[in-house]
Amino acid sequence: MQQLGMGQAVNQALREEMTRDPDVFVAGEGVGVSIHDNPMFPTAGLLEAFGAGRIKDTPVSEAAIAGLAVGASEAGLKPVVEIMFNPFFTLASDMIVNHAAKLRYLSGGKSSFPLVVRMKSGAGIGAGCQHSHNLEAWVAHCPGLKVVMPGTPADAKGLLKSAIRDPNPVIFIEDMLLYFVPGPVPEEEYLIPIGPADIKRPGKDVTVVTWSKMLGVALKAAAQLAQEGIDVEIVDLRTLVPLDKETILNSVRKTGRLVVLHEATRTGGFAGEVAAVVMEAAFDSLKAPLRRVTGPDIPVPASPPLERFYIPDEQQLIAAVKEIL
Amino acid sequence: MQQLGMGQAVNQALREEMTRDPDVFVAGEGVGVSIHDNPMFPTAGLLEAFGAGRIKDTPVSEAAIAGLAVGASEAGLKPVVEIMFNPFFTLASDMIVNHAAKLRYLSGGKSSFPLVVRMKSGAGIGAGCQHSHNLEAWVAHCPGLKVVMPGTPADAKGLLKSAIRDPNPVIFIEDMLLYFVPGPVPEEEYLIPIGPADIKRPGKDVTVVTWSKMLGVALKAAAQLAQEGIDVEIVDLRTLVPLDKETILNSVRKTGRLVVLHEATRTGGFAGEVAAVVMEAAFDSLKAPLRRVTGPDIPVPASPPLERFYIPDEQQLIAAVKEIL
Amino acid sequence: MEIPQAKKMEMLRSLLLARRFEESLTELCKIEGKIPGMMILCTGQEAVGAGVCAALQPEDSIITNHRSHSHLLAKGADPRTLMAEIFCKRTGCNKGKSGTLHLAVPEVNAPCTTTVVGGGPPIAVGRAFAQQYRRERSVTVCFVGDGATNEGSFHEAMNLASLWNLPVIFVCENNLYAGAQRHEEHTKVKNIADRAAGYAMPGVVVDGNDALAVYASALDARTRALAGEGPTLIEYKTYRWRGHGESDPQLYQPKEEIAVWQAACPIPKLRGDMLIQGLISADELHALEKKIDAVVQDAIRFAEESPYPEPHEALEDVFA
Amino acid sequence: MEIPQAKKMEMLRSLLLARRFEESLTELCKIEGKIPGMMILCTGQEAVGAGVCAALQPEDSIITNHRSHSHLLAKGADPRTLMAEIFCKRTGCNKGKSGTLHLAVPEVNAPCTTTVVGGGPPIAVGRAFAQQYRRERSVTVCFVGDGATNEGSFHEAMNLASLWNLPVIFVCENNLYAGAQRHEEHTKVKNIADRAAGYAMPGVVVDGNDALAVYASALDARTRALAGEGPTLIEYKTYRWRGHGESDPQLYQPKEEIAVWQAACPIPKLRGDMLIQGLISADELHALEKKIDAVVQDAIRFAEESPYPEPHEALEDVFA
Ligand SMILES: Cc1ncc(C[n+]2csc(CCOP(=O)(O)OP(=O)(O)O)c2C)c(N)n1
Ligand SMILES: Cc1ncc(C[n+]2csc(CCOP(=O)(O)OP(=O)(O)O)c2C)c(N)n1
Ligand SMILES: [Mg+2]
Ligand SMILES: [Mg+2]
Repeated sequence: MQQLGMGQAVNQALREEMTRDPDVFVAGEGVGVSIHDNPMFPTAGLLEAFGAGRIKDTPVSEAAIAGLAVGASEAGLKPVVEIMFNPFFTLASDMIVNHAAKLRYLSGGKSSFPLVVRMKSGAGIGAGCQHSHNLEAWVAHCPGLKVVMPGTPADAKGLLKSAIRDPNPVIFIEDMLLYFVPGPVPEEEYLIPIGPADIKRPGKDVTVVTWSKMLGVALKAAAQLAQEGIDVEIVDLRTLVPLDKETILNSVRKTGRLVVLHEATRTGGFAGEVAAVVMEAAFDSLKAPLRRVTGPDIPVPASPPLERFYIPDEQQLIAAVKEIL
Repeated sequence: MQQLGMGQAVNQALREEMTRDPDVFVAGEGVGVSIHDNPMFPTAGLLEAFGAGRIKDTPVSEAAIAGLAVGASEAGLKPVVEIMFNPFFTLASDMIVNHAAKLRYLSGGKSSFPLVVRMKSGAGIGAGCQHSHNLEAWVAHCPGLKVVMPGTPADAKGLLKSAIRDPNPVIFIEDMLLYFVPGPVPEEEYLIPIGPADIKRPGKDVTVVTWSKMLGVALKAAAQLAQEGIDVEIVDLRTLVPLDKETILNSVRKTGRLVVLHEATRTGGFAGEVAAVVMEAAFDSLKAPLRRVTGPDIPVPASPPLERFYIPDEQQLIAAVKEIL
Repeated sequence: MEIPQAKKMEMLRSLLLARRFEESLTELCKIEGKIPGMMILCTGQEAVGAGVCAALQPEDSIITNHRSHSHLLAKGADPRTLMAEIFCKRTGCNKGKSGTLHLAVPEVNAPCTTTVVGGGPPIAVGRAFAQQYRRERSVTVCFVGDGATNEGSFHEAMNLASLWNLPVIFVCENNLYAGAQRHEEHTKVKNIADRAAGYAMPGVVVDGNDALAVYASALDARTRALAGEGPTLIEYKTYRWRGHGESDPQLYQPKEEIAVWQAACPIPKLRGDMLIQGLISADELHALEKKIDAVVQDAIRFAEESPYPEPHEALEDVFA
Repeated sequence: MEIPQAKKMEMLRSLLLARRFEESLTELCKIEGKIPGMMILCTGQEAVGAGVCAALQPEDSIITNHRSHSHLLAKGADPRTLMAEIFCKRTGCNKGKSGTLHLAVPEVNAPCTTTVVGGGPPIAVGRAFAQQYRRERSVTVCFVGDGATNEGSFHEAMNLASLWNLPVIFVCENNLYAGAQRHEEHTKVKNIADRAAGYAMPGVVVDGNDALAVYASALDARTRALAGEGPTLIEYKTYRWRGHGESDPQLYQPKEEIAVWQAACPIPKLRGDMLIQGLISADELHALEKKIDAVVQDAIRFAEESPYPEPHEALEDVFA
């Protein structure tokens, strides 16, 4: 099977969907002519392949980029727009939250907004908190938006293709460090439905719910724990909205123990939602307290030792798992 | 004791702090000359009292309003700016989240941003989802921001005065329906510290954690439940960040049962944070599953029966309490 | 420009319908509990919607704002379902989800209305982009107020529309107030049309109470857009007779100022011209007024007799 | 305008320091692991920071952006702690929390730097408001790029500053590119200064590679601001010699274009003038260059020898 980074997988998904459907177009800052010359990046080569009519470089205007998607999608096109870094979502947030997410409802179901907003996210790029700030919890709290946050290249490809075909606004969040982590991606065409979580490692002792880059941390920790005879089940959410409660609950009903792992800051992070869902519906199965392994409640600092301190790692996860065993 | 609505209480706090400290100023859309002629509104009469130099009507420019606060506060003034309706926070969010909240950290603690952003929030005004969208979970997820959301006029007054004196950015969220619910407010000067929750009703059977307008719903439900011999303890958070975990945990350790009640939509709402905190630190005390009583995962609809359906009410809370008894 | 008689009739009809429709609303919303929520009217400004929409074809789109009634009616929205929506009834064009503020009428290519000030322009740019992408011969009109031009989104949209030569017409309905702030209290530049130069876009100032002038200027802009020459900003000078909303006591609007502008009412202006030129007779006018009155009464009856939505219907229409 | 000799010396010093400082960074960041994160330089554009800051007094403030080094150095920031911060060391002016992108140097009234494009203008407006509120005799300069003028925040800030007559100078450093997009690919209007008219604000275009012209125009704007006449937008035409950041291979920047602009380097221009006019001798110049070299070397040594922060220090400085 081909080995691709997540950026390359995204790139393939974009190429396939653009080839399939002439109404798909891509817009954003530097999605065509770019300051990067790196084939690992998601929009590499698209301009050459599809031309300036469908690969639209925009000014530095996040509200206009998002508005472009809102207006064009309602008119029947399938925009895939990019927000360069997650913190700049703020600048697009009115268009996405008050418009893309709500206008269908406000129309009584008459108008539709089948758009995709790709956002690059994650700490570890050394650029500090105005470039790194994981805000998936924001979009997950906005009815009308679907939220996808893949952890592997294969998932990214299949989910992005589904997102582009979805009749609703989908927020698709890519961790930038994953662009450089190769993984197997099927050669033949496939879709992964938006919604179902994926058990990336079955286990019986503890459930670890996670998503995006933290999947890798979970897998490493699980491998180490396995050597000590501790059998971790890893539930990779992949999609935060709609949330696959059944998979989470079945896992916790089996293991009785829950750790939620995410890179975003702790307070108000999406781990809270997972905790609440479990505490509501699988309370009787729980054998131990919850543990959350998350970024601390600080902005992401720039200096390498500080940034490393910020990002949750295997050792923290291992410690958390052991605490509740 | 004087009986005031929350808008009047806010108004008193603003007057007292502006009188005390010449560096306090107020800015926002219609905070001076207004389309309202209603003494129950928070900024009524301020222009007449303090003049156009300190009560600054602004253009319809939320980013500029928030930026004004960021820049002026770092220079030593004490801005109290208003975002007219919570959904418009999106438009100010870059300034507040990426700047007010982070610039101090980015400066290594050298620069400070002692500002207050007042936001009017809440469903029940019949204006639909572009005016009503409770987003306290967003700001609670941003390290560097304090988040205050009072449920009574007296709390609002004391907390706003503290917020204005706080050396950090404080987001102060007022439910508009509370402007018209009078409550006792002490005549003499007082401050309420940012942080501590308040047990608005002691009880032994179930802990209800809530804030803002939902406090009233909780109190009504508790009164009804009391008649059936069910003794509810109501923890009014008042402040979401910093969160008073001790008060929540002590209450749950006593009652063993938790219901979280908020008006915001369910998925990703701040109830998740409360659930996680409890599940982490008071697991052994829990006797029953969690219940969340929240707005459903829909935008706030305009039509009265639909909007009433949206807003959580006493009956839902009573049912939830009974479910876990 | 020679304006066809049929167009003039269309405009007169639009003016009268919007006025009657909104005058009824002024009365209806005095009745406690009759109409929920806010009530924001454009009484006195109807020539902008009437003139602009008369210059459009059905395939052209409009994106409007909180002060939308006259735009939507002029674009051909059904008064009954519009009124029912304003009443928040289940038969409303948006099933009661929107109410008066975000009326969406995709049937007449008014696919969404936003009450976030400044929300319209980026969306209009998106719709115009779709028109360009598909080589459609149609344009998108975006209605904004004077206040809205101080939102950042307006600026971003103007820049992008101009850069990409999109077929948009930015219509700024300058009614002299944004909420309680007079033009000069929120914007230093005298003519908002002057902002167009910053985007290398033509900006024109037009009497917004003269339906014929409105029509002609909008038609020009449409022609430019279809010729691939890009967007135009048109500032229509007009005036908000009533408060920002019906609950606004208008303390900050000088009585004399209102009187001056009421004297410049767009209706007698067009009606007078048409009578003088013999395009309509007094009898025909009377018949038209009666017909419009009947349409509005019928719409009100329809709205009043319609049921509210059932509470659980709130759960529908979030996702497709 | 007669520019004092001391000012010219100050500018020459600023130019040389910024150039030397950044040329060192170009080299240093080729060494794997030496400097973490992005590296964004203003090589070739130094006359803007040098000229503008020479026109300022210590009590004046600047708000700058991702391309800040020359602005901060010209405003008087200590090269040692600046360099240490760029190295992400604990002795850096921001304890390693910022790194190169958000350098805050409140000691020289550069209280915060934002790398959110367009983030500066609203903050500058706030700082200028404080200056006006307290009747201080000082101004705030806001440095933005050409690309930043397409952010909505720029527009909102321009409008508010003009409306309130705030003592701000909006300095647009038009280096012909925003990321990989050339001016005409992101903005249709040729001169960004033309946008000023939309706010009833003066807008001027100045050669950004001529430090003396920069100085004179900034001084004019400062005088206006202090006289209560409000803000000015100055567009300095200049050029980005290097890529957006050091990792950018500049494939989209024509080699000839770079060469043309390198020929217009601001340093020989000012240096030549001063030599010809006898304001500095060849020996003095040499001594100055040596001194600056020593300053930069010392800064690098300081940065290299400084420790990184301890991991747990990440938890500090969130709240006051
Ligand atoms: C983003 C945003 N800010 C504030 C408001 C509140 N608001 C509604 S209408 C309005 C005034 C708008 O003025 P203008 O654009 O001139 O339109 P007009 O009401 O005069 O038609 C304001 C401030 C809003 N709806 N959206
Ligand atoms: C809001 C936002 N969008 C995008 C970016 C990514 N970005 C950083 S610099 C830049 C280009 C800015 O161009 P310009 O304003 O001309 O400044 P220059 O880099 O040329 O100095 C972009 C797009 C950002 N930092 N912030
Ligand atoms: Mg107006
Ligand atoms: Mg530039």
